[in-house]
Amino acid sequence: MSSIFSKRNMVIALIVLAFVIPFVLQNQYYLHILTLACIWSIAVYGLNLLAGFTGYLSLAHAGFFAIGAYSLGLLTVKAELSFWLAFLVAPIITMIIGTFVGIIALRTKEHFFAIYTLCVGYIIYLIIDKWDSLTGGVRGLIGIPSPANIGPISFDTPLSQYYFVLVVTLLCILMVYRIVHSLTGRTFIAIRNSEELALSLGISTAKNKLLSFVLSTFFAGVAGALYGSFIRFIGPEISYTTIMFDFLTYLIVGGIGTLSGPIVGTFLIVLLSQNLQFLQDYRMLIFGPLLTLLIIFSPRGIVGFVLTKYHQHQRKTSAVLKDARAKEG
Amino acid sequence: MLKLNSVTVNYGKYSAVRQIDIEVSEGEIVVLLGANGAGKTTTFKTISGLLKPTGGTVNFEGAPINGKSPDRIVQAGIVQCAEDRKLFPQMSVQQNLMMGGYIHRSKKTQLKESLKEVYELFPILYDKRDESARLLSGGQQQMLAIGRALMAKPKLMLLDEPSIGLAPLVVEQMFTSIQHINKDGTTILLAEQNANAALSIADKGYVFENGRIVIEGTSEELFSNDEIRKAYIGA
Amino acid sequence: ACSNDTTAPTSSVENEGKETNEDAEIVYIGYSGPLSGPAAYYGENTLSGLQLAEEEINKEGFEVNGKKYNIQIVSLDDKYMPNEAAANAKRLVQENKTPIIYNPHSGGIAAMQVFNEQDQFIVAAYSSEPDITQVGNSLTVRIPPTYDGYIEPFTKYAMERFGPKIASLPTATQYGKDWSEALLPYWESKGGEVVYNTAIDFSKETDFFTILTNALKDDPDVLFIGGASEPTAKLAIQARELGFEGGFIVMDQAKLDEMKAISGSYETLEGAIGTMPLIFSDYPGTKPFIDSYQAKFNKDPGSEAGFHYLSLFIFVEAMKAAGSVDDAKLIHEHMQDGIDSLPEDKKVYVVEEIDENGGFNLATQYGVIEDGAVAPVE
Amino acid sequence: MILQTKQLTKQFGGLVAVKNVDFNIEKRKVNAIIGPNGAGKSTFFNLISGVHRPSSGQILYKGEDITHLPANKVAELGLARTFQTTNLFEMATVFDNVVVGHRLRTRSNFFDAIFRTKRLKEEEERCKQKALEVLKFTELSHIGHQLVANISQEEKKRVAFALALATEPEIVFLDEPTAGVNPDETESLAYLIKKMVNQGITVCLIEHKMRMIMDLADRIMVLNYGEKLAEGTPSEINKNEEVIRAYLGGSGASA
Amino acid sequence: MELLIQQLFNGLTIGSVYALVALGLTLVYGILHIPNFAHGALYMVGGYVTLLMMTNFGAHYLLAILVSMAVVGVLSVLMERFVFYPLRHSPPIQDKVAAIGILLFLEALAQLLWGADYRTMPTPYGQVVNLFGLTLTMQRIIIVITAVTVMIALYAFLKKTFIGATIIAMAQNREGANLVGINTSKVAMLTFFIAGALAAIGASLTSPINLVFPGMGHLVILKAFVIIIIGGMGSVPGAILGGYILGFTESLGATYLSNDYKDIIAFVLLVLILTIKPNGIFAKGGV
Ligand SMILES: Nc1ncnc2c1ncn2[C@@H]1O[C@H](COP(=O)(O)OP(=O)(O)OP(=O)(O)O)[C@@H](O)[C@H]1O
Ligand SMILES: Nc1ncnc2c1ncn2[C@@H]1O[C@H](COP(=O)(O)OP(=O)(O)OP(=O)(O)O)[C@@H](O)[C@H]1O
Ligand SMILES: CC(C)C[C@H](N)C(=O)O
Ligand SMILES: [Mg+2]
Ligand SMILES: [Mg+2]
Repeated sequence: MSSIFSKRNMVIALIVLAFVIPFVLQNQYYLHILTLACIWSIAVYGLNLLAGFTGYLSLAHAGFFAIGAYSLGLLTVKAELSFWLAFLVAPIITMIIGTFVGIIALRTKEHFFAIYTLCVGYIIYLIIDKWDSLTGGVRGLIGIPSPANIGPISFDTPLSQYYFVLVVTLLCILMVYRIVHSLTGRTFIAIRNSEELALSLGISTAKNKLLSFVLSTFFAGVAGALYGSFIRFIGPEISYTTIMFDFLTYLIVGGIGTLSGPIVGTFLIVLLSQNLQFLQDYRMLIFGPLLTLLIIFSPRGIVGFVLTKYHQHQRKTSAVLKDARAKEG
Repeated sequence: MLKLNSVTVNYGKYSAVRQIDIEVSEGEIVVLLGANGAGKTTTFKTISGLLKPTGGTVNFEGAPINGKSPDRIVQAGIVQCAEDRKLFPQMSVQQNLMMGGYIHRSKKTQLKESLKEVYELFPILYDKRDESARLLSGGQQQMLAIGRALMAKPKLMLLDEPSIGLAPLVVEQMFTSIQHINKDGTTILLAEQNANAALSIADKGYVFENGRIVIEGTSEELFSNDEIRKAYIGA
Repeated sequence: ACSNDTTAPTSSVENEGKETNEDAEIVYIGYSGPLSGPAAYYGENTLSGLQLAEEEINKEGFEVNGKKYNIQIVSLDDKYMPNEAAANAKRLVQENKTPIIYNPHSGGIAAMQVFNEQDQFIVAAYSSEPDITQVGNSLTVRIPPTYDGYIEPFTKYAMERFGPKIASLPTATQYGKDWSEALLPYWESKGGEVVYNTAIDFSKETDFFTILTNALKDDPDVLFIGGASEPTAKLAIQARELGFEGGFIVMDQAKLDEMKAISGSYETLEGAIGTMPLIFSDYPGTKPFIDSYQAKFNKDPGSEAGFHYLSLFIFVEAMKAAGSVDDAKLIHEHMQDGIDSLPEDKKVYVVEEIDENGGFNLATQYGVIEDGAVAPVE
Repeated sequence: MILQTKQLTKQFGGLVAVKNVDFNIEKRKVNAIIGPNGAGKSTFFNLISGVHRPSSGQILYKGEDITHLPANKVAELGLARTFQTTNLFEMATVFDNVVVGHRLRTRSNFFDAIFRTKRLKEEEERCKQKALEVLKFTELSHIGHQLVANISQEEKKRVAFALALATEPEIVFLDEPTAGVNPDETESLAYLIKKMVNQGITVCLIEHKMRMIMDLADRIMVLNYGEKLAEGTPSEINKNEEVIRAYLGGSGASA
Repeated sequence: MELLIQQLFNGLTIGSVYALVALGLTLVYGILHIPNFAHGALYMVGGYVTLLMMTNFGAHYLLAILVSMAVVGVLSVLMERFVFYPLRHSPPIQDKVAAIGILLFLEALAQLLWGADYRTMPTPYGQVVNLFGLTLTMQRIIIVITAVTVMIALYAFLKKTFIGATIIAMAQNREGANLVGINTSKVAMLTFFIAGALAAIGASLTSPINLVFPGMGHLVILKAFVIIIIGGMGSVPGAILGGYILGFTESLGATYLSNDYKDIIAFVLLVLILTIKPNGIFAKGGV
């Protein structure tokens, strides 16, 4: 009983905190960072759905993130579509491209899948970089509008943007939560566990893997579209491997295959690396080893570590309870 | 020669082997009997250093060897021929055998000599010397595993279910070979399900059940033990 | 450190121990640029000019409205990434109230321009990207000149001395592409011929032989090259190895003196035309700048350092004229005054005026390599 | 007779792992397959359950040709299986492991998941009910909440049974269900298998434990080098000279 | 025709560099299953050590390379001991992120110690050689010859010597190797040492034709990773073949298709190879 109480209320408390924090901080810069972290975390949730729950590590996600961002950018800047329509279409375009990539890429497994998608990500980067006439090439795409007003609500202050991104992030987390906790999610987990077993249980692994892949590109696309509308300037580097490694780092540090891992990892690393800025040249000298140590001492990520402790604790308490009961009896 | 003193081995919380005592004297053939999962392989892995005992000591020639790394134990003279053979699948038969002589790698002539001996013992291996290990049949792989162990010129050889999955005829040959090896001066500790054959060549035996030793004695004693006849020999 | 948010990030130039101006107030000037990663050297060069200027300014301090001020540069690393630059700018404004933020790459500048008017800071843009000043941002100052000025004299010189065939191998940045888009049509309009045209990505190319072999297959008379000095020099060297005997048009990011440091001698670069290296320039303030730069950093300054140095003095003068150290708008309005009242000995370059879009207009000099030495072009 | 193989053959490169095997599985009986290691037993299972495509031959289920169906379709028809090496999700609870077993009998997709539709809720409930039911049947109800990583070997085997049963199968194929399990526990697993047959399920199993097989099986097929060596009742097999020589050994070996 | 031959040679040069870097990576990946993303940083350190030996200590180029091989080899071993050994039971993704941490650290360290600026490495073999209308430089010829020699030597070492065979044995069956008396920890260290030394050779040979700077590892590492997967992880011939395939695709693609799109051509080719052969050209375990 107490555990339900605490878990539920923790989540509510965190959400409330997320809503009031701008008033506590009163700091535009932190607001900016928090908004960015929310955006990254959506992409990491996408990655987690595929890598963490379905067991396929895609290294093309920075590419899909960029496709989302560029779709929004091109639709608003070049096609002059209304923002909200573009915001809707961008993830759909990402998913369509994701479907094609997924169909072929999912022929491979394990390392080969990882490298295959790494190549795909790199190809996406090269296309964005080289296809000047469409994407603006290295110059990037400038002048992406922020979200258009909805009636009286406008999104041109950092605060309103933060709330917009926060709401989308929460919706995405809710979506992931529901997927993971539904029969679909159980199916993904079964595939990660053992494709052979899943198949023998009558699960169409091909269909479900593709579904998972496409869904994960959807989240990458949403994150990309948000990013475009928030930074309002995008360049090819957002599809580069650096961003991909960032995603991967957020995911692994937070805890792959856990529900809160992406958000924990993203916020931790983003805030950490921002707070190490004062170290100047020494920043990476500290951050690099810190990252490595974190992995060595907690290979399952922060959330994995906490969960293990939690389970140990539970086991102990239940053992104690059992003992107590045995004594009574 | 080898002495296990109240050895316990855990996998996580689960005790696969509990406080067993085993003694092997020089020149003997000693057999471990027991059902699947009784703890024989675990015991072997512990002796050869692949597992660390949770409790107790393993002494070899008077010195403790528990906690030493597997390669040190091989150097001390104990070589294991594992249940799942652990061959190098893409290497040829001859390469596998040469790797078996790894600890004597500086003595080229001795290696050649040993190689010849192994080929004499198992002529089939000579015919297949350039074949990849993974293409051998189960029986041949088992011979190769034993041959590889012999290349190290061990003082004590651990054989974990050498007859597993082999045709009866091959099993017979196998046991004859084991006797040969033993006569040439190698002490042997053997785990077997095929109690009948094993006891017929062994000096003494231990019977495992659920990780404990429940019966020990000379081959004759075990052979005449009714329970054992019923459980393992099926007479 | 995380909880201690009120302490400003310290600049990499230590301010402690300088006994002057203890009662002076501090004006924070922001800098965001690549201080790690492949572009770190570029970032460090730009920052070094600011640091030198900071040091010199703080010897005396400066007075605005009767109050004494010191400068403090707050530098943050953005790894050449637009979003990091934007985050840094937010941070600088929020924590240090910086009225001016420097950024040396077009992506970061564009990202800052999204909100700099709202957040009221001047983007001190070190980029020759034309868009930077054409978007109509009212708080942008573009420091380096646009390259248009080079097109004509470079073409004239190279075509006359070597011939009409040019192979174009600019760096694969927007700046490089724009440069060649401006140069090549002009080259053709003067009767020249473009025999090869591709961009080289210095951050991805291990060896230039492949590209050069193709570029040289139609025997060009002139190679158009440019980008960071050092890889550009490598490109020139390898062109010579492959038997190229013509001249080079070197775009302004690369500096002839820095290229020579790689090639070992000017002979290899014979016939190259490019901007006059700062060390050979003879504006009123160039010499003192070079001396103090060499004293501090133990190497020759490049133009990045020179421009950053110069611009900071102009900003200080503009602040004085505006009578404000924190009103970005006011400072921006008084940039022309700042330019006008710049002391002679700080004129590393001569900035004539600031145009209505915020771009510095300045006279530039070119140099050519003739007979193994740098010579100015008339 | 519920399932029938005709001249079933599987080749891996040069190796013929299963060779022209004709086998009939009798409804509501325990059909056992024995044979030396590498004889092709697991491969035979893999062929029937659609994991491998046969090189030639036919598989008929209730008269219908299922030779080329993929594994998931085979499972939907009511053929369930367990694996030789237990294959479970170690970091999830027993209950969560078993719930997914009923997935193939549900239709809800990810839209249902996101909008938590009535169908999803109903089906989830059904899966959970099914899980509870099979856990009860396999006598695992008391450990439903434990992580699979923390349960014993024998319990894992039972979870594998439960998982197979959750698919509502007509036949279950059990690949060495008692490997690595001690004699006592082997007996209780054997009892469970009997219980399954009593429920009307057809069982086909691979085992090396002769005493258990002789006790449990209605019919036995012996494979050797991929070929059917013999087929018959336990007592027939026990007496078959060829089988004794190739597999059972015993008196032959010690003589 | 002349153009084709010249470009083939250019492809050979660049392919040699790729192959050298990929070799070290494939050893570590194939045998210990560690995707060592910090390999690019080792490459970079290799370039600096050789350079500093030459400029600061006046060492001859060849001596400098030997020192560099030793230093980077040891650095690589330290990495194994302090990072990958403790992580030996974790899945490879964890190794990957840990390696990224090391990469960030080493790059920052190099920048701190040696500055962010581009440096040139002098070479005693700068001569230009014209052969049959081809333009070669001594350095390039040396790159190709050394690469081929090192590859043959490595192959012979693995196949013909006992120590080399232990590496293969460990790749094929780790416990089996343990059981014949091989100290697997030592073999792991040896493997890392060789990988480090190979990175140092690659960097020392390439630097005279490019530049030495903290970010130089990025130039080759991504491609090297792709190469070892295409070639089949752990396969020495695969890494070599993959390196040359990429080298030739780049040089010929740049010549006959488009320089701007040559990277796309190369990567699309790699994707195609994986689409057709999902397990790489040389399937697993070859060495
Ligand atoms: N790695 C492991 N983790 C957990 N439990 C294990 C592990 N290896 C073996 N066990 C368990 O330890 C017990 C003893 O196993 P062991 O392999 O020693 O038996 P054995 O007597 O050799 O059996 P067999 O005749 O089947 O070879 C078994 O219950 C087995 O399930
Ligand atoms: N996917 C595969 N590729 C190649 N050969 C295979 C494959 N699967 C099995 N084999 C080979 O087919 C033969 C039969 O294997 P199978 O697993 O069916 O044996 P089994 O009778 O189940 O043995 P055990 O009692 O040891 O489980 C063996 O020689 C095995 O090596
Ligand atoms: C030469 C520089 C002024 C160009 C700068 N690197 C840019 O990104 O625009
Ligand atoms: Mg065993
Ligand atoms: Mg089997």
